[in-house]
Amino acid sequence: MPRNVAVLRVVLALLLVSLPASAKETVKLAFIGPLTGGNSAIGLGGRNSADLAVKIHNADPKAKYQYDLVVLDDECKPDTGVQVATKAGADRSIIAGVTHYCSVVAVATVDTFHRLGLPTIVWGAVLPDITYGHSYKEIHRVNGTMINQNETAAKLMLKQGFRRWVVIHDTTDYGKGHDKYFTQFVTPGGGKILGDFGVTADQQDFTAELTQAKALNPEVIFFGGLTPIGVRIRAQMDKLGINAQFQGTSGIVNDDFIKALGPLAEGVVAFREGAPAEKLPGGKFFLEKYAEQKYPNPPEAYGPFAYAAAKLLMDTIDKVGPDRKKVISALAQVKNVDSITGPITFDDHGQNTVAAITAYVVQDGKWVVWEDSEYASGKRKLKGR
Amino acid sequence: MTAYRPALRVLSALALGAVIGILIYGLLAAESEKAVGLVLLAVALTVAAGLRTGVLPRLARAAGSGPLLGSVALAGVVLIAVFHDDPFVLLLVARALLVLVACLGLHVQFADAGVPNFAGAAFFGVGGYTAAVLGAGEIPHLLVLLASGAMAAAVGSLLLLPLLRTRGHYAALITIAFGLLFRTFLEVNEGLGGPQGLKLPGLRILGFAFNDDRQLLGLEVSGFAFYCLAAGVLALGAVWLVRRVERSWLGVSLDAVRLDETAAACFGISLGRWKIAALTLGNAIVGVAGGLSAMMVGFIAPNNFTFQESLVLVSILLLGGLGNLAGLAAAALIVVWVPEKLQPIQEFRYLLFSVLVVLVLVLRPGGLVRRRARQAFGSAAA
Amino acid sequence: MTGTAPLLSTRELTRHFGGVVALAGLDLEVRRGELLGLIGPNGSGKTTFFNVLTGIFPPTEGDILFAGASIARSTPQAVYRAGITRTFQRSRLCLELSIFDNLAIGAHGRLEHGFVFNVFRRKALGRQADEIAAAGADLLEVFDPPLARRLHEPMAGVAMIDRRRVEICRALMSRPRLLLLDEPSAGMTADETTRLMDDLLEVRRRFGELTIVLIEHAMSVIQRVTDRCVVLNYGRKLCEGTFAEVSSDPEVRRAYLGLR
Amino acid sequence: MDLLAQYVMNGVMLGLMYALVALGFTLFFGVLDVVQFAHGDVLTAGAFAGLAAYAVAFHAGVHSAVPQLLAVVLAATLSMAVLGAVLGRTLVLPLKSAPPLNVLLATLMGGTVLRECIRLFYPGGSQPQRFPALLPSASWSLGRFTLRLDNVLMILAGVALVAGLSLLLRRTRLGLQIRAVAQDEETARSMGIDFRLVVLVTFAIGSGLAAFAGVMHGLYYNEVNFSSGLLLGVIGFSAAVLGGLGSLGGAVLGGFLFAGLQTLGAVALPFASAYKDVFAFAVVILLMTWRPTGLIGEQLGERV
Repeated sequence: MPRNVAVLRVVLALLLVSLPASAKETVKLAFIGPLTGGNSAIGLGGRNSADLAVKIHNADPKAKYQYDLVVLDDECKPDTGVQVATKAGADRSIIAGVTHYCSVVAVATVDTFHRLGLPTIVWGAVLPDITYGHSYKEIHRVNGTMINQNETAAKLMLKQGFRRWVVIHDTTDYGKGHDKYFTQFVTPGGGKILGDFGVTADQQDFTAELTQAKALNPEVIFFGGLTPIGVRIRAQMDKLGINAQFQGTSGIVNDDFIKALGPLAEGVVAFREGAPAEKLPGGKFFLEKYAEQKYPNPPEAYGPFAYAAAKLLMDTIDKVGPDRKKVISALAQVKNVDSITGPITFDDHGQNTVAAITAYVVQDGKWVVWEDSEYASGKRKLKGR
Repeated sequence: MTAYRPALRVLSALALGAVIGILIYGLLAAESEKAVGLVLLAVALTVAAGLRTGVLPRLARAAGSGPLLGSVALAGVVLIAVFHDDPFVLLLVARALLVLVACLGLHVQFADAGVPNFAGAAFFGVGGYTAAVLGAGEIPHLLVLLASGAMAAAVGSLLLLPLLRTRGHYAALITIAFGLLFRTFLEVNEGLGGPQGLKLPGLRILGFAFNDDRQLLGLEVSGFAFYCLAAGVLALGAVWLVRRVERSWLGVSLDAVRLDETAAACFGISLGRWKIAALTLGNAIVGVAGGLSAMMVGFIAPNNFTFQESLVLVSILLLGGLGNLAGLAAAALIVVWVPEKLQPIQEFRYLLFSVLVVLVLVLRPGGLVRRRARQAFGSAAA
Repeated sequence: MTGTAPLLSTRELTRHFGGVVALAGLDLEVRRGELLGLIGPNGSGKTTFFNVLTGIFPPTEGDILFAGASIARSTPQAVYRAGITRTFQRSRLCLELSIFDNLAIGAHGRLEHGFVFNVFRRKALGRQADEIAAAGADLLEVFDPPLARRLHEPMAGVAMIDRRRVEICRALMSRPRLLLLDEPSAGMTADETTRLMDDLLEVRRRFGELTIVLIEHAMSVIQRVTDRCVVLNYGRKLCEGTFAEVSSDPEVRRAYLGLR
Repeated sequence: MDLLAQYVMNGVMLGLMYALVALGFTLFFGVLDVVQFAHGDVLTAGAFAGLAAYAVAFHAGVHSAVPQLLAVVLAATLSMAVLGAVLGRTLVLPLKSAPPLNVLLATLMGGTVLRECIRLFYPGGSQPQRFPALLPSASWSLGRFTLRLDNVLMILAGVALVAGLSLLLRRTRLGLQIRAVAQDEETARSMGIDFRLVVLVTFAIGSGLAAFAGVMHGLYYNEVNFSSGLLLGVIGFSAAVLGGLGSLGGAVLGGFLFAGLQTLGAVALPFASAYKDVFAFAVVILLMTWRPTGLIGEQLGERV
């Protein structure tokens, strides 16, 4: 009977799949990030980068284990996040995780990872509490917090002589956090926040807020939020004839921001944790390899961190073996380990302390490190300078 | 109606419970893409065959609802025991049960009184936030859960007047607007944690902490097993309550309001009173589910209570077949599990899920299981 | 036992729909215990009269006195409580529900609606359900004995003629003082209509004092069962009296019966 | 004064887009008594179709703005008209006899499918896309008020479109047929009108309008992204319901009213501007309580 044949085929296929692919022992890593919804671009970039790290590692004959990346979507929602975190933590074959871009999810899952004893490295969420809100040994983070970022940002902008800001931020934890810390660092140095506007993450029209901002006559529009809104605000500033400097946060440091704005992006300033990937030898290698794989989406701002986190975990597991407890104690010893985002040192909260902050400016359609730019050398001028 | 002998009733109930239990076990245990596909196929075939041949309905009728409910509960306990040390499966089960409870609340509004509610997630959220605010203090957690329900009903009472004055799409808009408004309000307002959300303590009843894993009969039992039991008890209670309401003069009056407002009014049935009753009861049920869910997850944030989440609840209602509790339960399980089981296809899962919902709605406009006439009550009916 | 005062009387009852005048200052009396026929051409305001009477539309002007009290501008619910029930021209039963449920809707005012009673006192609830079932079966028995045994079947499976019967029984379940029947024989054969009217008279005999207003097109029915008739035209009373009187009125013959 | 003028200008642009979306909702409801909730995503899809047409035209060597604009508008409206008719044929007509909320949910999910397809399959669709500025960008500044020529052109085009639609419904045979179907399906059928055809044509027209609004959206903001349709759909629906489903004037009124509320909420009220949607939706609920069938009662459809 043809039906029996079909059944047989399915059974055979199942058997074949379950055969081991190579002689090396296979170890599973989890990747968790937003793959659907408004933040999916960054999530997919992170996913691809972690995937790249695993592929490169697996191709290395010296590597001790074969790694398998289990990818989970947290939708940027805490309850889904806890659900997939439980899934990763409960699966004993998963040894460690590269987890979360959205701060609100990362904060929600720390208890879960602690309870289930899964060592994780956060690859993108910037809220300080994720590492400093508890003393769990399981949680680490390679990227810096928004505290570091805004300290650098405030210093640099004050040095350029800017004094009058209007802040526009999205009402997510990311935007609100940036609003808080930037305000905190810029005011002691003589900066003034003339106005402060919260906008919702799916808002399209900002003309009402911007018209008000225009009336306040600021030198700089500080924007705390991600690319989609950042693009809209920058474009609508132009429509309303607002001639102020545009300053952003790590959420807009990606090629899409420039692509979506074209010439309007010129001179936009933004800050991001980590050393510039282009300038580190490993970083160049990363970008080349990434291009080779022909992923449909770019790595985005936090891709290098996902890559660095995955690589750090695999190197650690290669050293101490696929044992969660051993991985946790090994991670506590991480000091000055080279990565494509600069050296990594975890403090006693698992926070990477040497997370350097890099300032960027858009010059001729590219994000250029501030110090190398014609803006720093004085050849070009920021708005109003 | 034929009267069945007790032994036959118990046997039928057990058989049906076993079938349901095995199917759910398959769904839970399936891990790889192929296994998920095979299990889904098996479930579909079993259900289709059971309905075609009439075996499943006949078993259900033979068992009667009481024993059937008991046997499903038994199957649930067995499943919990089987998965006692797998927190993820237990979390999924508990979530599905709580979503079911929330849907039961919407069912009272939507399927009984005919009042649409597209802000289900908002009332779920009200319950959760109430639990977050009160649960941290010294108030006994059972009271906190009751307060979650009461608070959801109280917030819902803001919408009573608008909803009584409008109907159909106009009423739908009011709930949609409220859902959007609620979520934005939570996000902008700092009082309740803002966009960053709030942490919650785990459920604790009479000193028994649900969060802790513990040794039972020499087995390592995950804390989520206890949440499963709590959610199960809540779900059974909600099913019991909703069925009792439906099989009484309350149900008759609600049906009359839903089916023909003019005729109902001409027989003295106050439309306002019954709609208010359904809205309040429904929101209270949703709120209690939200409270327990928040305590189980341990964290809530506005992101969880979006318009899309409300849509998921309504989808469950319509997919199950408006007005049918068995269909509702099946749909709740499917809608909670399918996206989770679709994790292997990563970013494509929401697309596939939406396509599936559209297909079901177009191919089976009445939902998976057709609505049944309300069963009679009183001794003459038995 | 019947006094001289009418059970129902309307004064100058007027109802506009936009520019259309459906009732134009109607003065009408219904005497206690009578079966009054309401006739008139299509659009003469008969059904609107029922709708205004039962509170579905408030009157634009005028007053309605029922048993001495004004019920103009009362809600439908208040009209029901005052003791008036009705059937509808197009059957408005709940087809998704059983016959029993539909009858229970008619008996709404007699039922206990407390949450505790309904959810927790199931024995007492069951007793009340049995009472309603028995009362419903008694009523159905008058119209069609087999129907009484199908009490718990869904309405959707019931034949058209039986639906009419159930609808009348639903209206009777509340033991009304005034029953308004809006073309109960629509869609029936002559034989079925005759049977229905006989049954109606039988119910009336059993119920003692039941006043009925009947809208009907079939003149034979009107002739056979009514005590008195009122003819409406353009929302006004054209004339009233026994069928014989009315049918010989020249104006009526011109306006309605189309006779010269 | 100059500030006020700027707010009014912003509000008018916003209101016009909302009104165009609301018109679609009201047309669909008029002919079929259903809410087609994929409408907002049709708008997004229209903008992306226009964007694709622009890319094709650009690579084909068309570099002047007028033919580019023509290609963008035509590609967007025509493709969405077809898509609208297809959605009507596959998601709405088959569910005509099902409960009305089934259609609502089916089309909402249909819209999700559309949105996810854009995100996943349009190159770079998960990030915002730059929409070219194809209109002349001259502008005049009066104090803090900037009057831009492109905005004026868009407003003129939008007003012309609404006027054209109104003429179409009142003066043409097709318009007569649409209104007949809206009055009563049975009567329309008995008059020999092809009911399904008229419904599908109405869906095509409404979706074409949405696509036009999408292009306008793109030209105004110089940016489109996959998720903008959901909120625009909800707002358009609110506007249509607020005005009174089935009423063209109501849809336009509702659109401008909603834009006005948002602007007012962001600018003139004593709380943070982030509350503007809370404010706007709360007022919508209050207005609906006051007038349960919309500000301008139903007139195209709805039988009692």
